[in-house]
Amino acid sequence: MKKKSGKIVSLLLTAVMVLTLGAGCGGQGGGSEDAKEIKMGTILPLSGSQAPLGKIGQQARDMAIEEINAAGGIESMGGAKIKMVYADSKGDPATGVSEAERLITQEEVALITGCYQSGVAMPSTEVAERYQIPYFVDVPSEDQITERGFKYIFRLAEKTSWRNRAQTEFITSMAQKYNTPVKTVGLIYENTAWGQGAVRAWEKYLPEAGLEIVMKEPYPANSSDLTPVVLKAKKLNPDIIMMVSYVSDAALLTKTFAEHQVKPLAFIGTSGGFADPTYYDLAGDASENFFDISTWEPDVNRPNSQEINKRFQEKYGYAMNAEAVKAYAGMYVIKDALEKAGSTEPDKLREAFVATDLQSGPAQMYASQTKFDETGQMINAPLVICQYQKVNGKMERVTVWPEKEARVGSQIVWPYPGAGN
Amino acid sequence: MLRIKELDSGYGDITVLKNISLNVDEGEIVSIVGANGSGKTTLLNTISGILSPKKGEIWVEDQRIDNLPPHKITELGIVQVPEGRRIFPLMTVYENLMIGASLPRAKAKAKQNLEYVFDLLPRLAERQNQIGRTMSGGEQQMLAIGRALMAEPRLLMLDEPSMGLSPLLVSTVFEVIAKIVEQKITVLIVEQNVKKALGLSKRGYVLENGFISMEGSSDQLLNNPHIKKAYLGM
Amino acid sequence: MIEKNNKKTIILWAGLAVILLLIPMFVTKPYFLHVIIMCLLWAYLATSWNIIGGFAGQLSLGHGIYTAVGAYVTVMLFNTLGLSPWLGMFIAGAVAVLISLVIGFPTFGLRGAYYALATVAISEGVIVLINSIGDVGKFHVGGAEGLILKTVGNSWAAFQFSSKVPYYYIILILLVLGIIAAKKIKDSRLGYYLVALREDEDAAAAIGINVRNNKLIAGAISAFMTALGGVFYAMLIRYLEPNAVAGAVSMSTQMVFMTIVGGAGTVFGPVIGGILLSLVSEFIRFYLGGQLMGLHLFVYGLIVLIIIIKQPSGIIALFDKLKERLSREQH
Amino acid sequence: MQNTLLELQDLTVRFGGLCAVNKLNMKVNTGEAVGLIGPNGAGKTTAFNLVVGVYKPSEGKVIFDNEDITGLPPNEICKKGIGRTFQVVKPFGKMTVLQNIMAGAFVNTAKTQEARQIASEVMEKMGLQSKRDKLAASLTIPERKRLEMAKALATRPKLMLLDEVLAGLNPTEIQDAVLLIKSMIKDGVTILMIEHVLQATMAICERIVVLNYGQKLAEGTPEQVTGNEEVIKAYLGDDYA
Amino acid sequence: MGFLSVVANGLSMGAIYGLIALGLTLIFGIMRIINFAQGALLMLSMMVSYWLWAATGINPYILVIIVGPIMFAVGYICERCLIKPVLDEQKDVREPVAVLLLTAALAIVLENAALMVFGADYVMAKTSFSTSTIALGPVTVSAARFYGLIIALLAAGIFYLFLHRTQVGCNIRATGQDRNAAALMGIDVPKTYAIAFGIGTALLSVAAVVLIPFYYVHPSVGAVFMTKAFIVVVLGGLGSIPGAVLGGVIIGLIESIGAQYMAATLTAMLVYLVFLLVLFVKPTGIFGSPYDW
Repeated sequence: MKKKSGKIVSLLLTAVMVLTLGAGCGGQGGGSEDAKEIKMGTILPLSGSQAPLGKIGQQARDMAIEEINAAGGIESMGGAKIKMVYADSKGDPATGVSEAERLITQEEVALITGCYQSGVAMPSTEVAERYQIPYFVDVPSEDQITERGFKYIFRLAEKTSWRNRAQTEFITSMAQKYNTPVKTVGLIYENTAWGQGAVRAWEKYLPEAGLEIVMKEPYPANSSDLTPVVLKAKKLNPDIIMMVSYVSDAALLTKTFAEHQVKPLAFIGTSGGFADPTYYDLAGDASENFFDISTWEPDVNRPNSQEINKRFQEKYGYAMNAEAVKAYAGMYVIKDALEKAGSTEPDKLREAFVATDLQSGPAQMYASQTKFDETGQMINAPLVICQYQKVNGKMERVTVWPEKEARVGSQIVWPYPGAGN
Repeated sequence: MLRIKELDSGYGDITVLKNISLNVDEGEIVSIVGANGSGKTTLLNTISGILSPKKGEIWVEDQRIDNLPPHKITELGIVQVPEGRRIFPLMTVYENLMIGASLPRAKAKAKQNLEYVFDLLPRLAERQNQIGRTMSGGEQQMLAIGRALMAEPRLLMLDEPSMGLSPLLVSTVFEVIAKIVEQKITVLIVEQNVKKALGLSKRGYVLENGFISMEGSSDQLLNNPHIKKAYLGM
Repeated sequence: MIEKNNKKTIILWAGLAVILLLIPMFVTKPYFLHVIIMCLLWAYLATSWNIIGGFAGQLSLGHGIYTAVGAYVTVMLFNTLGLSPWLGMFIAGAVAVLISLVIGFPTFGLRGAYYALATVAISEGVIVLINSIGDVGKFHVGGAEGLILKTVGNSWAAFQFSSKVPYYYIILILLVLGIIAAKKIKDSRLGYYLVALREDEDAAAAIGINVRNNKLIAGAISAFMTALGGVFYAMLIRYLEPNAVAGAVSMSTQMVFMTIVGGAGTVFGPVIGGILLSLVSEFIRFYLGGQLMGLHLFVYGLIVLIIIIKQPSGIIALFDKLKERLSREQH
Repeated sequence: MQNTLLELQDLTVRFGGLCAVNKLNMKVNTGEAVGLIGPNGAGKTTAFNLVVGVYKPSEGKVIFDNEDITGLPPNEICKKGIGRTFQVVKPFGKMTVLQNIMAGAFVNTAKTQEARQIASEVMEKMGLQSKRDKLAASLTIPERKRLEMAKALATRPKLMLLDEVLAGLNPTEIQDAVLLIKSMIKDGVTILMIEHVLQATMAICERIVVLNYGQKLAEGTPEQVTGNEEVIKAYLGDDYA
Repeated sequence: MGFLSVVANGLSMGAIYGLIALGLTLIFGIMRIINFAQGALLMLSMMVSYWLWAATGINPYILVIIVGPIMFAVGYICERCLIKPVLDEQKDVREPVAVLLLTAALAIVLENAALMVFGADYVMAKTSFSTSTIALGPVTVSAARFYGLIIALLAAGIFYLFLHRTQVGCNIRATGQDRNAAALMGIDVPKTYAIAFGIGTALLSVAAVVLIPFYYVHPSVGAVFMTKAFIVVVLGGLGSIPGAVLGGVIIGLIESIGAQYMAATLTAMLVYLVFLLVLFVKPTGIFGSPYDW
């Protein structure tokens, strides 16, 4: 019995060794320059608590790639097809770095995209910069990502602080329009990089607009109960409650606010969890009249938007979210750059990104114009405010602000019903 | 009733018992005497199935029991009162007794046995609801014996019932054991207190360093010069 | 006979040394070198944990604290004061020692499970703390946003290289030093004391061993070594994310897994465990990573599960058995 | 020159309501061998544990070598020069015999080489050379007992507390062990031993102290003690009368 | 009055923490194993409960009748096939660290298996009472949490009675107090271990049905409650049932009340601080006795 188990273990170990070596050899042979295929890499959290977000990003890319390939691939490169290699970061920076190294040196990808979390983007973009391989950052919004003087990093997403700036603008304009003076704001945020970044921006923009922050409440991202936070908000009673949350805590907060009947002038979310397709499933009717900021909405008044979202919904069974749209539109920006570069040569590709000025095609669903500044940051990344409203008895995210991109015929509910009672 | 043939046993890599053969007949009372660490407890634990033998056979009537798990052996009516009493410290006296009666065979007779035990050991009846560990050493020993009796033993094995008890209590314990023997329960008693044990039994074995060094009638053993010198200090 | 064996061992070791030194010549792909570097780093971290966890038998499940201390202190000193990491790492090590004593005093009286769970709680607390601190005086900590190492390009003084090769040799040296330290400790009075108190605290005290002090010393050495591992991690990854540097899943439990799978309390067990498990994990992520969500971690867990069930005292026990069989055959 | 090495003054310890050792007074002189006997549960091992600091006495003092060592932790007391063995032997199972003894020898030296030297000497004296590289967990009971003594001896104690080291040995082994203990005495180690094997105790000890219910019942030469009626009643049983 | 609501909420959450910790403390008390898979098994219970609820629409509290036995079987099989072999092999080891690591590895396997099978989405059972509150005089509590409080106390009570009044319960306790003596009394110790592990796991199903109406389910949800359950059992004393409940309530109250005066993240720190303080003063926890270790 003992002997047998020993053998099994040694067999197992041998197998692992052999296969690892095999992986090495296979890798060396596999880096052939097939003109018919352009290999790209994507780093996403495909396991761990952020896996759902990684999944939708993967699906959006897959859909775009299928379309591009079906439409003849990259014409300037003889109809070369895009092949995407997905790597799992587990949401862990060190793994992200390791995967970036692998994608670049082992898979020999022409370009990397990804990677949802800013925490993973920060170190993994550094790897790409070191190897001088273009890194197309579609979702992460941490300000610093494009503020480090890197040459090969291009970001499609807005900067975090831009969102908080837009939220402040929204509050001021509403206060004026509906003549509801706003004096105080409460901030509730999950205590990760994202929340802390948002708070820094709020602390800059809100006082500038004459608003006083009366509550600043961080909570652990994996909280089992947020009732204490809600009760505290009830006690301090700010005019506006602004939140940064992932989906689980967003839902938990929403429901708990409803339970304890907390009624400020407005609840404003900061995308992320509030924009997650499952948020409404979890929070139910309690989410009604909550505001959220976003870069894209299914009903947003932009070209191609509705059609693509419909295709996505048919394919995967649920609607896109802003992250999916960025991932999807990003693929078309990349396609555009590849067409112009006519090569996977990193420097040519980089030049193509620098020269990008895309004003047509499916990328329109995200922005009417895609153009990067000298830091690689997308200029004028679009931002909209939407509100959860019941339309024909069904809860929907209705884009309400700015007016030119708002859903046709929509109406803002301001202030929150019952506020001030 | 119990036959052991050429048994080797121990734990881990150590063989404590070497080539043990002995037998206990129905209704008999047999002592195994020996010093601390001579392997007495190992022997009882091997019979009870807590240790599995390295060699040899153990038979109860015509069933071979080495390699049966402990609870199967208890089911056959081979019940041990372990060394150091080992009652369940956080349970009441009553609960301790009822654990003894948890076997299907014993459960049916639990009520009857409980009466018998309380009759035999009235102290336990008085203290039914006391928590085990708050009782004195002597009471705990009584409880351990009572608990074993609840399991309907055919062969009762006692491991050092005198351990840690004052001389007076030792006598009381042995009186109780004598009463149990009257109930036609076969008893195998393992003791350091050679005098007391051999005084009660008819027959005995001497265990020394893992071997059975002597066997015979109790009187023979008590008068053996070697025993006198080594165990009785004479 | 003995001499012949000695010769054989020397040749074996020399051969191994040559192979290790030459690895960067053959492994030219940075990704593979990176994987090898991570393997050695894990082997080193497991070796460090083993001092307290294996030798002294104190199941610390919070050693991520020390990697974090090493990494953070060094990076903070470098970023703010420009202090070379080569000096900073000793300050970081000293801080880790201090913290290990602060944690050690209240916890080393705890036995078994209580100690293990206490270390879990402490490390969770420390993670929350790091996540919440933005700045300490003029030092930037970065809170949950993490701390970026200022990059200065290729510089020995700054412990930053554009090639992977220097990292390889540095971690190799660190690992060899770690193994030597472990071996020295094992053969010294401290080593004997630790194993003795692991086996039986009362008996250890009876032969004059100060149980608490020896545990504290072992804890301090382990913390110091672990902190150096943290420094290396910081220099290699160049970005510190609290949950990654200090976290239970990514740091603390990994060290324990590797040590136990390799063989706790031995000198080479943790090395074997560290290299093997990081290879296994890298390899299955390589093959299974982009596919079905969770598949590769599922397989990883399964492999660890099987090894523990089949070989609870560690893989190194297999080598011992092999050696025994060989020597038996020779006689 | 009757030099008092160890003195217990009114030593008392209570666990809960139970008084395990009650106002115990006794002396051990340098170079002497004293036996401590009494029925199981009389408090002998508890008394040992009070001396070496495992328990803190509720009252009373322990004086060793003219120094009050009451309440010191066990390791400090060991360093003062008191070695002890455990009734239930406690070898370090995953260490070899040599390593076990070395762990004891390290009290007096920090050098591995020296510790090995001391351990080898002790090992030879205790007749354990042949087991040198065996794991302690694989030893037989008598071997473990000897290892237990060797470990304590390696700390170079002035006073050795032996807790039933003869129990479980056969007569031949007892004889060997008695010789061993006697040679320890000759080497200048003072002995205080708990023992059940009376013959052997008498052969070794000049003086015997009898405990019962935590109190001293009698004290004297072996002959005096075995002749004491109270002792006979409490310990040996009326059968001996 | 706001403060009373805060206390009520703390009590409810605390009782639920205690409920999650019950199985942990049972398994430790009987087998001396810290079960690191407890969180993953809770996740599994929640998954099963959720899918049953989604499929049938039956009140989740009633579903415990089905989920309980399922989880019992899962626990029983885990013990028999995974833990027992290692426990047997490590019989002579004083602290079987390998078993602990085994449960940790099991947690990884379960979590990722769930990810593969159920996917990574967050789900929650939206019952009629999911967002309603109950007003008891001036105190408002979330209905789901309040029911949770009642069910948790009820479960702890029933569990206590089960251990003290039934034969199986007594056998389990006897095995925990002295497994050799228990074997000598005819108790099948390996089977009792498996049963204890099974019950420890089945208790999680009660926690699961209590949680799913107001807390989301996803493969990593175990981690949220795991560390808390650890703290609760150590605080209350490993192996003690009243300890688990009391420990849970203490943690719940600290979290709830603490958050009114400081940031929620700092409250988390406060919990760890109180935990260490208690251990420093009483190293075996509030109700832990030396007999339990």
